[in-house]
Amino acid sequence: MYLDLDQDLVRRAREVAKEVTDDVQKFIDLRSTDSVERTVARFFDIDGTDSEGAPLPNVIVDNVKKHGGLDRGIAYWIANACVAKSMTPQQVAEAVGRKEFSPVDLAPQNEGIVAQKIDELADAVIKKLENIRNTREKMLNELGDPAQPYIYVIVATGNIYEDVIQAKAAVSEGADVIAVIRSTAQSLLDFIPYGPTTEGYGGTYATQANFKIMRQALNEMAGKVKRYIRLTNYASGLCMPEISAIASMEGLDMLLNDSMYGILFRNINMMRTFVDQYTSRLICAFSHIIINTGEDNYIKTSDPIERAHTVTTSQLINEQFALKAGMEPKYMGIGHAFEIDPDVQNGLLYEISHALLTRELFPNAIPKYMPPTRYMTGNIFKGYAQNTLYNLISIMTGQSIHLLGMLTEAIHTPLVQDRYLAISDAKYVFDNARSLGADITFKKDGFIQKEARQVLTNAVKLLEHVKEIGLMAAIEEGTFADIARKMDEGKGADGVFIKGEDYYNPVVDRMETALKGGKMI
Amino acid sequence: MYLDLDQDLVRRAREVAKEVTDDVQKFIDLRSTDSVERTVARFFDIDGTDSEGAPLPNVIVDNVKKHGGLDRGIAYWIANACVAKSMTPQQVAEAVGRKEFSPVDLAPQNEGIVAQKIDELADAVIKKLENIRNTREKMLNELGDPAQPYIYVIVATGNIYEDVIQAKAAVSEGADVIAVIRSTAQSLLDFIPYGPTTEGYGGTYATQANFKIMRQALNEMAGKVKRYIRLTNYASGLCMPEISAIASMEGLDMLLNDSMYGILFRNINMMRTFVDQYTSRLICAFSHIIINTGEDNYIKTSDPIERAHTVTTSQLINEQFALKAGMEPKYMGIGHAFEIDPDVQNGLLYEISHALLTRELFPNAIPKYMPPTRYMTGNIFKGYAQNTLYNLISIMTGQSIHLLGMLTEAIHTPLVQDRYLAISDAKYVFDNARSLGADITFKKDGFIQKEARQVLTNAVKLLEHVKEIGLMAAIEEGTFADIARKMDEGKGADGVFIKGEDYYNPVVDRMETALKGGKMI
Amino acid sequence: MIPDVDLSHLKPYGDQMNDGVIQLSFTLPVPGGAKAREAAKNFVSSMGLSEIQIVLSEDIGENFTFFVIYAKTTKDIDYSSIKTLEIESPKMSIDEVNGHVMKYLGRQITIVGATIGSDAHTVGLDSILNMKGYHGDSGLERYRMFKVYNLGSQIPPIDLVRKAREVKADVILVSQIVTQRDIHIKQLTELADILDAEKLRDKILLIVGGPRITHELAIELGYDAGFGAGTMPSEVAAYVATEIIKKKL
Amino acid sequence: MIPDVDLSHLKPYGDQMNDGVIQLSFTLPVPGGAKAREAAKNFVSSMGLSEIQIVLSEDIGENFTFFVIYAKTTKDIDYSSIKTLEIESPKMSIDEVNGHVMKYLGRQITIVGATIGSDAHTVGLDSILNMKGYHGDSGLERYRMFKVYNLGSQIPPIDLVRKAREVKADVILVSQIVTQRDIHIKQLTELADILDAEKLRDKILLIVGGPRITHELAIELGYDAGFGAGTMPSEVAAYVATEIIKKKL
Ligand code: B12
Ligand code: B12
Ligand SMILES: Cc1ncc(COP(=O)(O)O)c(C=O)c1O
Ligand SMILES: Cc1ncc(COP(=O)(O)O)c(C=O)c1O
Repeated sequence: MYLDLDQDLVRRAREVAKEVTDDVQKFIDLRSTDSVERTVARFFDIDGTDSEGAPLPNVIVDNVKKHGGLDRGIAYWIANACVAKSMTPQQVAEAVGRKEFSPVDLAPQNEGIVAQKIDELADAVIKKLENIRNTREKMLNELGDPAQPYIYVIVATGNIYEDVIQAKAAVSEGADVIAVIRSTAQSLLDFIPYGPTTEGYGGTYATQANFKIMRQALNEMAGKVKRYIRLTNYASGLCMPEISAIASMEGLDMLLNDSMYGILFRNINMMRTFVDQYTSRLICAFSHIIINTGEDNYIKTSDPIERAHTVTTSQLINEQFALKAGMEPKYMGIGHAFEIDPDVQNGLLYEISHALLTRELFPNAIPKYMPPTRYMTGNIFKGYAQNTLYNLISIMTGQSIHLLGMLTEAIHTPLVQDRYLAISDAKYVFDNARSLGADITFKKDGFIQKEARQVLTNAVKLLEHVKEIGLMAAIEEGTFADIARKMDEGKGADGVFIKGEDYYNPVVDRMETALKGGKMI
Repeated sequence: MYLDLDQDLVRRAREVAKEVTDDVQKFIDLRSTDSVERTVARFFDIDGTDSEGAPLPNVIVDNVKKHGGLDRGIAYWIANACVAKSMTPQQVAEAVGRKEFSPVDLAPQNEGIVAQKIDELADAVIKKLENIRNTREKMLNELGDPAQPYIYVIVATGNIYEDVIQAKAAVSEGADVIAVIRSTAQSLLDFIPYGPTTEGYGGTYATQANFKIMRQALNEMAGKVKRYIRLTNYASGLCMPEISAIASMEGLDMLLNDSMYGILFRNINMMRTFVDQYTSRLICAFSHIIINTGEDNYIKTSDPIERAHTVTTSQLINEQFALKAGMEPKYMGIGHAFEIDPDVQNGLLYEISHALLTRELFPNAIPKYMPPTRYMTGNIFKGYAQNTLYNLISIMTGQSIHLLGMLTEAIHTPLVQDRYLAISDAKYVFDNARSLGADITFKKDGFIQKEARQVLTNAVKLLEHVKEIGLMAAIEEGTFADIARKMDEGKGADGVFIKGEDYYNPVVDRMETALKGGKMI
Repeated sequence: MIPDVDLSHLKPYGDQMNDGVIQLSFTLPVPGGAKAREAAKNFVSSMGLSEIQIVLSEDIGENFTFFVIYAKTTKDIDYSSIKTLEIESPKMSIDEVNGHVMKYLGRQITIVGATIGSDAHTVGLDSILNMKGYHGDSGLERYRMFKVYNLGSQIPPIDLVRKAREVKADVILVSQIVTQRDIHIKQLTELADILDAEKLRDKILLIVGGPRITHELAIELGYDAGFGAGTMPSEVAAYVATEIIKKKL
Repeated sequence: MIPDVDLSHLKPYGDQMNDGVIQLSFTLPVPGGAKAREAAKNFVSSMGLSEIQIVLSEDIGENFTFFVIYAKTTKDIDYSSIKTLEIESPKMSIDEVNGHVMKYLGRQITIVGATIGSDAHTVGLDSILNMKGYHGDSGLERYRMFKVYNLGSQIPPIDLVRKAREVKADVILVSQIVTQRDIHIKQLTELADILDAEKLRDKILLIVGGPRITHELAIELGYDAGFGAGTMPSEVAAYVATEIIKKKL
């Protein structure tokens, strides 16, 4: 490889990261959350809202919680109600929405029959998800997987129908991946909005209906352009597992999914996010949804050179949590970004070094490279030049998922023409420098190699420290992104609970078995 | 170095190029031209125009020619007239302009006195040129030489005063070199226009007054920005040596000066250009004016990859002619250009290879790198990206003189804002990738190394062929730029003559002695 | 000024004085071709531009056509008579500001800052408030005579006002970065209305900032001042000090 | 067309239908600052644009300020009623052209081409005339029924006309690449005038081409047709064949 990293150090980095996450995993395994339970409800095809517009998955889970039954897991209550009332889960939820009864008040039905009901419902989910996954992969094989780096663009009009128009244009211009950015801070909503939406700020609400609309539009385009087109949305947040659930049911290909983003950048309670991300990633692992981790966020506010090792540290932690969810490396879209101040002398050498470090540290992953944003300005021409160098470094260092920079990054969410210019530039640069990476090498112990080693060394130091005190304590102490979050503070803390000994989550259970033959790893 | 070229092949290339030019030099040494003689007149301070506006240097040379005395060289006739009429050369020329007499009709004066007059006039020139050269170099040392690659921009409004405004803005933005582009096809005028001019097409007329005006403006700016600013104009053409003369007297730093440009691209007679370029380059060598050769022109019309070796061939020939004029390599601005179609896959690797070849073939020269032009389009954003990659290759491959590309190359001569955007981009890229070249190497026998060897090999083949048949025959055959020019055709043929045995050019003579202790080399 | 510039008939400068050249780019929601070019041309001339050169007309798919155009304006404007409404506040050092406030007010100035509504951007506000400041220019927390409460981002206007009342704030500093669909207008108006409703408006110096904010916009929205892209903390400090002192005298 | 586009009130599309967003850039010959920004704003609103966002206002030295601006148009145009004057000539293969000319004219068409005046650019004209052609589309010399004289560049109009008379040209193809200071207008007008003076104008099909040439401009200058950037030789061939046949019938 280019950096010739000290392989013992690399091994050490992984070991420590594993130990750091092992403890947290023990903590996770004892707990569930409202969102995890709503995920089960959604998998049991509970959808729609009550008369006040509250989503039925929230309605039924909140009801069971209010009546003190949630520690057993929602699956049992739904199944018991289905048997008792000989209703479908949807009918049960609607009835609860109409305040006709609480599942908890219903008489417990014959154990065997209820258990059978649970299995029946859960097996159906698994079958369904497998079918969706297989259809996607069949389509991918038929149409063919575009060459890497994938050209990844964002649509963010706030209106799903407008998004579709722009997404189609982007695909016909050469986009391989379309991400529909979520409306500002949807991650802070403790429910998933319902139905198609046309009003959002800075983005479009993530709803199952919106997923379906965009997926269909992209499939049409894929047929036209004879190229498989991937669809991306955002999971991290208070509904992390639920978003994964609807994504898996609507055939999405990627999800922004970070084990710590919600905690650090959205002040979501850490217990909540840790527990949620596990189920969320199980679903992604099972449905072969590529996760995109959010390391770019670290260097959006702190210095991209001095703090480069925090990116590496987070990448290693994300990798371990993904492994614990039984995810194969090829679905790990390990994040990093081109955020160095363009006024830094030799900034480009730092970028090359950092980009290669990610690439070589995760040879089997599918790294996601993010464009310059914080140092973009109103000078759209300079911005275009910054993006051109970013594109060059991406092809040169062999990145896999390439989120395009927009020349108007500092101004507004992309105009159609901004996206066109970004796509045509990426195509130009990728093609013009296609084999550059294969033809160059770097001076032994030169600037680029030294910098990469330095970053890795600092990352290991940081990990050692985190291991010392434990990940959660480290977060409380403000180790990451200079942001301190307390154990019991933050949004959604009240949505975490300890599983009762009769707790059962049939979907998670089946996924764990399928992915790793049982929970413990 | 990066390419590890076969040094025997490099030596061979130079040998053949030398042999090719040796024959031509013999041809040159026997001849002079109207322009060469006008050069002497100008050095003797003959300036201004007659009542019809014809420049006095043309007036007196044409007169002597008409009266059949030119084969003796203009110097003698001027000196003889000065003595006879006890006039200054200027007074003589004015008198001739008023048709009062022809120098040829005046009685020959005492040989010794005339000889003395000639020496006096010629020594004065040499003194003067040395002073101007020293002042320039003093200023350069005091203000400091900017880092390479020099940021070189063009002004081309057609109006010298407008040019000054824009040149000043460019300097304050960071330009190191200002080139005033000549009015369209001035190279085809057999005289140099007189005085300050405000009307030109595609550029501004090269006149001594215009040189003076711009030089003064740039010196002011140089003081302000505490950076020596170089001034460039264009020599190649029918007045090649004269332009060098006025440039040397006005303290210019660089001249576009190619041994074959006029022949191939302006259909100027080949004998005329070969003879002219010799005197022109003697003057540049003596006044330490950096020449810029025009190899970019070859690939403006023919394929930059297939015909890359014609660039190399021309570079080697230009080098030899420059050496014959006693020029030190550090004044040889060997030209090449970034002209590959952006749609060519791996085009950037070809560009790197070609750029390095020039750099490594002429390690002691001061290569001039030219930007993308022919594949620039109305898409100014894409153009900006092409220029960004061009800037990157330039800093990465260690070029010396860097002519900035304009995002509007396909549209109009640069607007102030186009130039600003070009300069700020070059500064950004140069600084951001400052040490990139020092940190990378290329795979042994990889794409880039192979391509460079191929080009050099083809160049040597071509040179061998040229040597076979002789350079002039080769040009007649259309060997260069697919353009065939006949020996006796083309503009300005009638301005070439064989020196009489009493021919004497005191200025050329002194320069040859100063530069190489006599003519033969 | 450039010698021959005519300030009372100012025009853009392309490559010579008064040529009036400008560059435009935009997209029309129609397929590429002669008709689209004609449409673009009509549109540009409807803006009073002439000598229109369509240098790029690119069908970018799905019935969109992207244009790059150069044209010359027929209009000119009177520069000499332009009056700008600008925030005028003297350049002052930290000590000067502190001294000033001490001398004329004799107490600390209380400042509450927040990014309101759904806007989660804090870097801008922090670079004005935090010690660290912006590009080497220290933030307001560094000023002895300022008492700063930085509430962070995503603060509902109502909470911001509550806090302001609670600490008897003299100044409210609001940051708004997200402007898409004019959400900042909505949120800033909401804040101003609450302050009016609670009869706090005239007791408080109300300031907004953000990259898309102009002083003009701020005034329109009933704010005292607006600070835009590249604002330095010291500018804000000097303005706050002088204004509060004016207010209290 | 895009579903909800209103063709009789067409506006630029930024990130939603009819938002009318456009991008501009230009330079004002005044030093940077608030007054320059205000001037830029006034200038842009004088073009009937609103919601003006000055996203870059950069003093580029020597009393020049460069602006990048986004704004929204208030104007819309009627696309549905647009008529374009376009060169209409059928798509024809080389054989079709030759066949056609043979059938209806029964002789070769004589074409003289040149870049006139001081203009030294030949690549454009050559790519129309030379065998090799342009982007794989063969040039007119490849057509059996065309007799082509390519005089090259820097040809004085008078010489071009002499040659045309000498070879009894049916068609004159002129290339003009350099347009600075409208030199092409001067040179093209001169050529047209000479042809009039020599009573040749109506005997000859007069065509001009170049990257900055439009059919409209050509008509204005009294030419029969103008071909712009990216012209393909086959378009010219088809046009020439059909027009000459029309003329001679
Ligand atoms: C960093 C960043 C983020 C970070 C924010 C981290 C954080 N803790 O702040 C993260 C990743 C979280 C983020 C998220 C989003 N962002 Co954001 N983000 C940016 C980015 C890249 C840089 C902003 C920045 O830090 N600038 C540096 C600071 C110093 O500059 P500044 O903010 O202009 O502040 C200066 C002045 O404006 C002024 N100022 C600012 N505030 C105040 C207040 C006062 C009182 C005063 C006096 C002065 C003042 O002083 C400062 C110093 O001079 C910009 C793009 C860009 N390059 O500007 C996008 C950008 C602002 N983000 C944008 C969007 C849309 C979002 C999202 C909504 C996208 C989405 N749908 O997910 C999300 C959600 C956030 C939310 N809920 O609001 C858009 C806004 C578009 C618009 N005009 O509406 C931008 C422009 C990117 C884009 N083109 O789409 N973002
Ligand atoms: C190559 C080139 C040169 C070469 C020309 C070599 C040659 N033998 O042609 C050289 C180096 C000699 C040159 C010199 C100059 N050039 Co020059 N040159 C260019 C360049 C880079 C490419 C032109 C080209 O070959 N295009 C490729 C051809 C295929 O495209 P095209 O010409 O548009 O032709 C197509 C269509 O227009 C059409 N077409 C063209 N002609 C005709 C004719 C007919 C009858 C028809 C039907 C169609 C048709 O069909 C063609 C195929 O589609 C352009 C910049 C650019 N990227 O466009 C500058 C450019 C044209 N040059 C320019 C200038 C100013 C000059 C100089 C005057 C500069 C100077 N002061 O020295 C000199 C002098 C030349 C002179 N006396 O005229 C300017 C013109 C600016 C303007 N609009 O006025 C340009 C735009 C560069 C710039 N931005 O400054 N140039
Ligand atoms: C990992 C990850 N998840 C989610 C998001 C965005 O979600 P939201 O804006 O709703 O918090 C981001 C945005 O940067 C992200 O990086
Ligand atoms: C070496 C050289 N001399 C001179 C010129 C231009 O001079 P002119 O346009 O007057 O022929 C050029 C332009 O490309 C050149 O390369």
